[in-house]
Amino acid sequence: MSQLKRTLRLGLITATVLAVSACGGTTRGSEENTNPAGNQATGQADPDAPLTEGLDVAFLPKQVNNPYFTVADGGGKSAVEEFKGNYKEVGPSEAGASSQVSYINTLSQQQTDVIVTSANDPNAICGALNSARQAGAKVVTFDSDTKPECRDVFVNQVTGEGIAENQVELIAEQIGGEGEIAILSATPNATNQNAWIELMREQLKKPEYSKIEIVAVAYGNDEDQKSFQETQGLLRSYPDLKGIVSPTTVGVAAAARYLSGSEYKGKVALTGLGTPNQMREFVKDGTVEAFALWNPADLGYLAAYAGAALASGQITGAQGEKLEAGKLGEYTIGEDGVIVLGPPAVFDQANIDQFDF
Amino acid sequence: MSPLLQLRDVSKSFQAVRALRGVSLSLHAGEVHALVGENGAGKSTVVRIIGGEHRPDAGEVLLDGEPVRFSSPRDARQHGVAVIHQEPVQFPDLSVAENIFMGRQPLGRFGRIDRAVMRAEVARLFERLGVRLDPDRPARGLSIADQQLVEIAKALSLRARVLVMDEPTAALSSVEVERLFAVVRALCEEGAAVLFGSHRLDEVFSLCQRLTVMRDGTWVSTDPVADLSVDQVVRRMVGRDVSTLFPKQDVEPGDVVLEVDGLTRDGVFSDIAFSVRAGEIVGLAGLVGAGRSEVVRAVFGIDRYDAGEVRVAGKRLVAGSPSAAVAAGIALVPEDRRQQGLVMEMSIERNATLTRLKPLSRLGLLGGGRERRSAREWTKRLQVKYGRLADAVGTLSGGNQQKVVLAKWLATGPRVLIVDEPTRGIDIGTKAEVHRLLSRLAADGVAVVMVSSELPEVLGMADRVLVMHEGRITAELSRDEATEETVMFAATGQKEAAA
Amino acid sequence: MAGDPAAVNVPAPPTETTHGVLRSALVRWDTALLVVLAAVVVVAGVLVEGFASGRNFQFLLLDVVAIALIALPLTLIVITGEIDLSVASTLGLCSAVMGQLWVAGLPLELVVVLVVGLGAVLGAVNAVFVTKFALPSLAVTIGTLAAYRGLAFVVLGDQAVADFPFRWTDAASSTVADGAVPWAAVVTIVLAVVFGVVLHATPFGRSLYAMGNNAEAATFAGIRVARAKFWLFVASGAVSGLAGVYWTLRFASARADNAAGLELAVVAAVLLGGVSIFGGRGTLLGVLLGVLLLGAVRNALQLADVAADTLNIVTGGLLIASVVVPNVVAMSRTRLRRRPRHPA
Amino acid sequence: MSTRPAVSTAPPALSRARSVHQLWLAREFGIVVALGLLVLVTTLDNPAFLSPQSLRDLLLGAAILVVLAVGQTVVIISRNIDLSVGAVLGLVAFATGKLLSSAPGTPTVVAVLAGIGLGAVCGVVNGVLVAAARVPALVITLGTLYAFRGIDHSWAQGRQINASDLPRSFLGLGTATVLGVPVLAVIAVVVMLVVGFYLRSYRSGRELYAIGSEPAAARLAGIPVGRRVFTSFVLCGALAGLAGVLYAARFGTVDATVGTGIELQVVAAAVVGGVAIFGGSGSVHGAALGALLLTTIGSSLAVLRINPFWQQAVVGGLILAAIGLDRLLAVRAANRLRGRSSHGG
Repeated sequence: MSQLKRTLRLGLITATVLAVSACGGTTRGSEENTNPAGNQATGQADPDAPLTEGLDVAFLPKQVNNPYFTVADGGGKSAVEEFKGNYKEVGPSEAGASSQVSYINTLSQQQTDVIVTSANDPNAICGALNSARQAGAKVVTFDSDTKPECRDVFVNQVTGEGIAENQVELIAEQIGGEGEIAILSATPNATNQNAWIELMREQLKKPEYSKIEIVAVAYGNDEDQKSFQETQGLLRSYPDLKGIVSPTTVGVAAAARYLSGSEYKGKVALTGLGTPNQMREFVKDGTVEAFALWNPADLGYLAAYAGAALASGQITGAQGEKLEAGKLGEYTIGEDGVIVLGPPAVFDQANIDQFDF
Repeated sequence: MSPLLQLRDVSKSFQAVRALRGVSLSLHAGEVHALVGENGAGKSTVVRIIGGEHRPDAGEVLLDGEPVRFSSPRDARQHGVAVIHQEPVQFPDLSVAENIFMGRQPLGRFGRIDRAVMRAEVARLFERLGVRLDPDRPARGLSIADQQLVEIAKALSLRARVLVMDEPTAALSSVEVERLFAVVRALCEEGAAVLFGSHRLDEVFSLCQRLTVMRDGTWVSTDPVADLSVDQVVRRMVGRDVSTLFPKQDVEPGDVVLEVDGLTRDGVFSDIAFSVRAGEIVGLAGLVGAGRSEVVRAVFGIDRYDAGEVRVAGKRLVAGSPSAAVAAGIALVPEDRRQQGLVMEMSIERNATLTRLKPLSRLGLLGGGRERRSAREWTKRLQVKYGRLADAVGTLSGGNQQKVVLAKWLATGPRVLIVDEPTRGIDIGTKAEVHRLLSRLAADGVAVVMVSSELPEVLGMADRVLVMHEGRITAELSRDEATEETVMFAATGQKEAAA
Repeated sequence: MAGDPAAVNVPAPPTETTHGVLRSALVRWDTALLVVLAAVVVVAGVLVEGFASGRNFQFLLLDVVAIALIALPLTLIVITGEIDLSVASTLGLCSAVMGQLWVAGLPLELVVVLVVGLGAVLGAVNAVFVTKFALPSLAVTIGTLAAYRGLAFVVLGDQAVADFPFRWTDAASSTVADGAVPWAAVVTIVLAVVFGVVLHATPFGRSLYAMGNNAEAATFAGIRVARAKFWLFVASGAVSGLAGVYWTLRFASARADNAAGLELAVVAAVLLGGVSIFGGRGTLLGVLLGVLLLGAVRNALQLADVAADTLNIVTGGLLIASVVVPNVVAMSRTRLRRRPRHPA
Repeated sequence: MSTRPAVSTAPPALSRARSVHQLWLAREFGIVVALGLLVLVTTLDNPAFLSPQSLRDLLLGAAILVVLAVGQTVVIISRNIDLSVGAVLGLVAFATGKLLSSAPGTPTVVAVLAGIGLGAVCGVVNGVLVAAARVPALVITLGTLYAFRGIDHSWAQGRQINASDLPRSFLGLGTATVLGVPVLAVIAVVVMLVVGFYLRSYRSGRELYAIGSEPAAARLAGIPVGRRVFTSFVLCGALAGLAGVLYAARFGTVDATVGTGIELQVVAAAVVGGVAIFGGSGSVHGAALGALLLTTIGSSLAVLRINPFWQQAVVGGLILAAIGLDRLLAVRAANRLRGRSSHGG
């Protein structure tokens, strides 16, 4: 059969299929896209129930071998030991949106009681989480949330407002209350990053910050080299840039490293969210005055307790319930089953050496 | 005087084929020793053993009376033995100069290559050979003749004491041949020994002192050239009278089946025109590199052509499409059996049916043993000797491999059969079978085009002989006109239109 | 002498022998894989808690479906001696476009058709470079590997489109009669049968082996090498597009970085399945077994709480072993056979 | 007949050669032009792009990729490929960090040598498998890509080494400059020159080209193919090791994911730089230019504030363009050379 005929026929078939499918097809919004099975807090909470011993608690970070999560999960480990559970950490070696799914499946296969996870993608792991919950597991998300209907509780490191306030305050005093600033973020769709950036813009509307202007938002994709290049780009594109805010540990470290080696050192202020270990050097050499971060270990710690409480029936994840979290004390569950760790800690010359994470 | 290099009843076999049986040969310093024999007589194997590419299964090689066992071509070269191959393999990306000196480039300080010296060396060599090639051009795109010259230059650069030339002049113009001979003679005066393998008896007689004839992998005779006549030599080569060897019976040619008109491929061949009638065998003679294979490749659609056209039974053939050629009833038994004729790793059955997969399938599906039956039938018709149909075709002897190639094409029932070097490297017995087969096919009304470097074969088989030289047809000779001389004349372009 | 049938049994020179041994080894390769796979399943079933359950079986299949799908056309491509490294990027680009089209409000049925079509087009681009311009497929598809993934990000940035109807996303992981066999796996098996028949029982498939072993000889036999390869690359693209649809729906999220790096897993599976990277050898069954073996091993080790790092080492090791072992065996046998022929 | 010598005159041959040379000139010249245009456009948009600081950044950015590309070139020239360079870089980077953080006293030189050594060991693994087991490099290095990365991960166990753990002297390597030129860039250039010189002027170097150009002929010429290929992999590994050390020195923060997926960029750099993917031709400075071009694209996109997502797409396009161009030049050359010979015709 000749090429032409072949192609013609092919086209014909396609055309028909298109025609058929085009009419009366499923279009956006024409159907409910949430999982009916994805249910909210169920059953009755018994605040006085003791924490069950021997719970299997599994931590599933965005990516194993990521220092931040290693610390966070470490906190979780100590918590699990406190309430005599069995801790383990599993996870993919690269942070792909879907790479967590097979691990969740595995965990529910293993009849794990509590899954504490930080979602690479708010949707990708929803299905798996729900089937895990149907199989009896309690799901706690921390650091980055999934859709609310896919987990029991979300332990938020800090409220967006908290971060925004803190970051704007820091940069404002470092640049003396006026001038152009830029933001070096992680990836353009990192849920929390975008939320924070929005809230920072809100903050800057306040009269005392009227002279400060965000001229650009750059994305370093949480990669050293990319963040490096983006920082260069910012400084070059905006000659009279006064300061950079990088609310992500990788970004702020890369930016600091670039500044400390460049002519801009000391001239351009830098703050953001970073770990003391990464930033210590730059705080000491004066590249960075002060930066902030919650304590990841505490975050993991709290998440572990939340999970245990769920599994023991102390809480169900409903708003208003109280949660006793070991050394951290008592927390109250907010709407959508969100628990907030608390305001970030600020690190500077004075206190940085007291921290090691 | 004791021979410089000596073979003592050397034997060598490759799987099914016993290439050499008890061959002895001696080269003396200062002599040019001719080694003649038909293709497949074992010349190349002798050359390869001397050159260190093969090691003999039995017998020994002596250099200066000392037994030696060359581990590799490099080893042989280090012993002062150099070989010039008929179809050299070179490094297309590297310069001519580097091709000559690869692995032994002249070194300057700190062991780094001294390009100036290297270039000068090459220039001197080319001067001596009277070649005008830019040492710095890449080898890619060199004509066979130029590649030969580069190989010769390489051999010279080795200052070899024993120089082995396998058909070195096959692609050279007579001027170049003369120049080469001058060099060879000079070398001999310097005390080198040269083994000269060639089909061109006229050259052999003008250049060599002694001549060894081989046949079917055995030694036949060695005599001073002075005591020999061409006829004697030819008779020894073929082992019987030429006339009886090639039984082409005359058939009354039918209508024209294949017409080739003004076929041109720039820089390869130009303005090729001929036609073949049903029942006719047309020989396409000429030297290696004259463009014969290129012409038939273009006719069959392997290569594109820049001008002209090909007609089968009056219908114009789509250019550059083998499948179209097959559909039109053309079959090509290619020159290089191992590379082009067969898929060595595949079974005999698969190879034999490769050209007829569609007809053998039902509802688009193969199976039901139809392939096996067809393969068995055709291998039987051609008397292919094999163990199991499932054996890799590579395990067969050259002759049987060639039969498989023929089988897969005859199975398609072609109207035009083009055979390129149909009997290269196969034993006398099979050779005769092939020739009988070809003439029977002609008798059945198939139009046959036969490209062959073996003059006796062409002269014996062909009703008409077309002779090519450097991409042009320089003569068309009827059966009676065609003789060794007339063909060679036209083939070496010594007189345009020798006919 | 040459015609003497007995002569056929004389050992062949190295090259042929190697091939011979390799082939005979490969005839057994599928069987070997089957045995190993069975062994893995049994051992894991006994030692690893939770492995031998319908649900886990379902998870396992769901995990390998995408790889299996893409491996089908890739097998044919590798058998012809070419390679397509752009498959995962094609998947990603298709997923991204699928997201955008859905957002644009097109009916999902139409979107699916368009996306698969897009995949075919992307494959055709590879095909044109490889067959028309006669460029090495390795270089070409490394190029499109980067290009397609880049375009995927251009199309969708780092956004994720996630609001696909539940009915569809659920279907992607739903099982036949709510048993252990996902529908996706059924589709894959059907396609596998189609590709298997094409490869092993049609003139087209037969010609693929020929051109893989010796393209020149295939051309001289009147086989349209370029055309065959062209359609294979198109098929590869289309199937990758289909895999993109599956991936997007299964994870309910269209993203540019979907399946990044999956090409390595697929190539690994194909080679483990006994397909020669040089072309001319391999069976579709072998490849499917290879896919399952890799999947089963990973799944079992995961259940046994083996860290992801070790999984990678195992994958790499399996891949290397799958090519080194047959070679070494072949070479040693060759040596054994040749020794007597050198009374030196 | 007597006309023949007249036909075979020097001019055609020579001019032919010249044109062939020009083709090669053109090939690398092409990259330079592209590079120039890119810089020009970017600078027009934002003059700061040519500021010393920014140039320094460019060189810094390219240095590591250049080192890797040079190593890759050596392997590709001999008709092989090494996909494991990224993993090797990661492994070595972490190892270096580990070494220096646990023994801060270690002199930088030692650290560098250790890194190169470890890289070479990885190269040996590849080399042995490819040369001895006669398995295609693509497959082997794909496997070792997984394996080395896995080893790296299971060793790092999520630990990260931070700038503060590393001795200043070592970090200095990453930022120090001589006469305003970053040391890293200097190292890269030196590596390029040395390897380039080796490939051009030493027998074993030329033999690598020979092997890639026509393996059969190489064996006939008695070249120890196996040994040469082996060496090329060791060299490539060693350079990947060096790159790993430089990475650690430049970024200070090192974890197990360092250099993931960089192999693609490296191969891209080589191919864009005119190294034929199937061996035989190409030069290290071509590859280096390719690397510089790729990095420059990266940072000028950042400066032009073009959606950075375009970068990868552009790189892919470049690869296709490059191999397409090479093909075109080759065909042209072939047509020009076809059939012509020293004796006319």
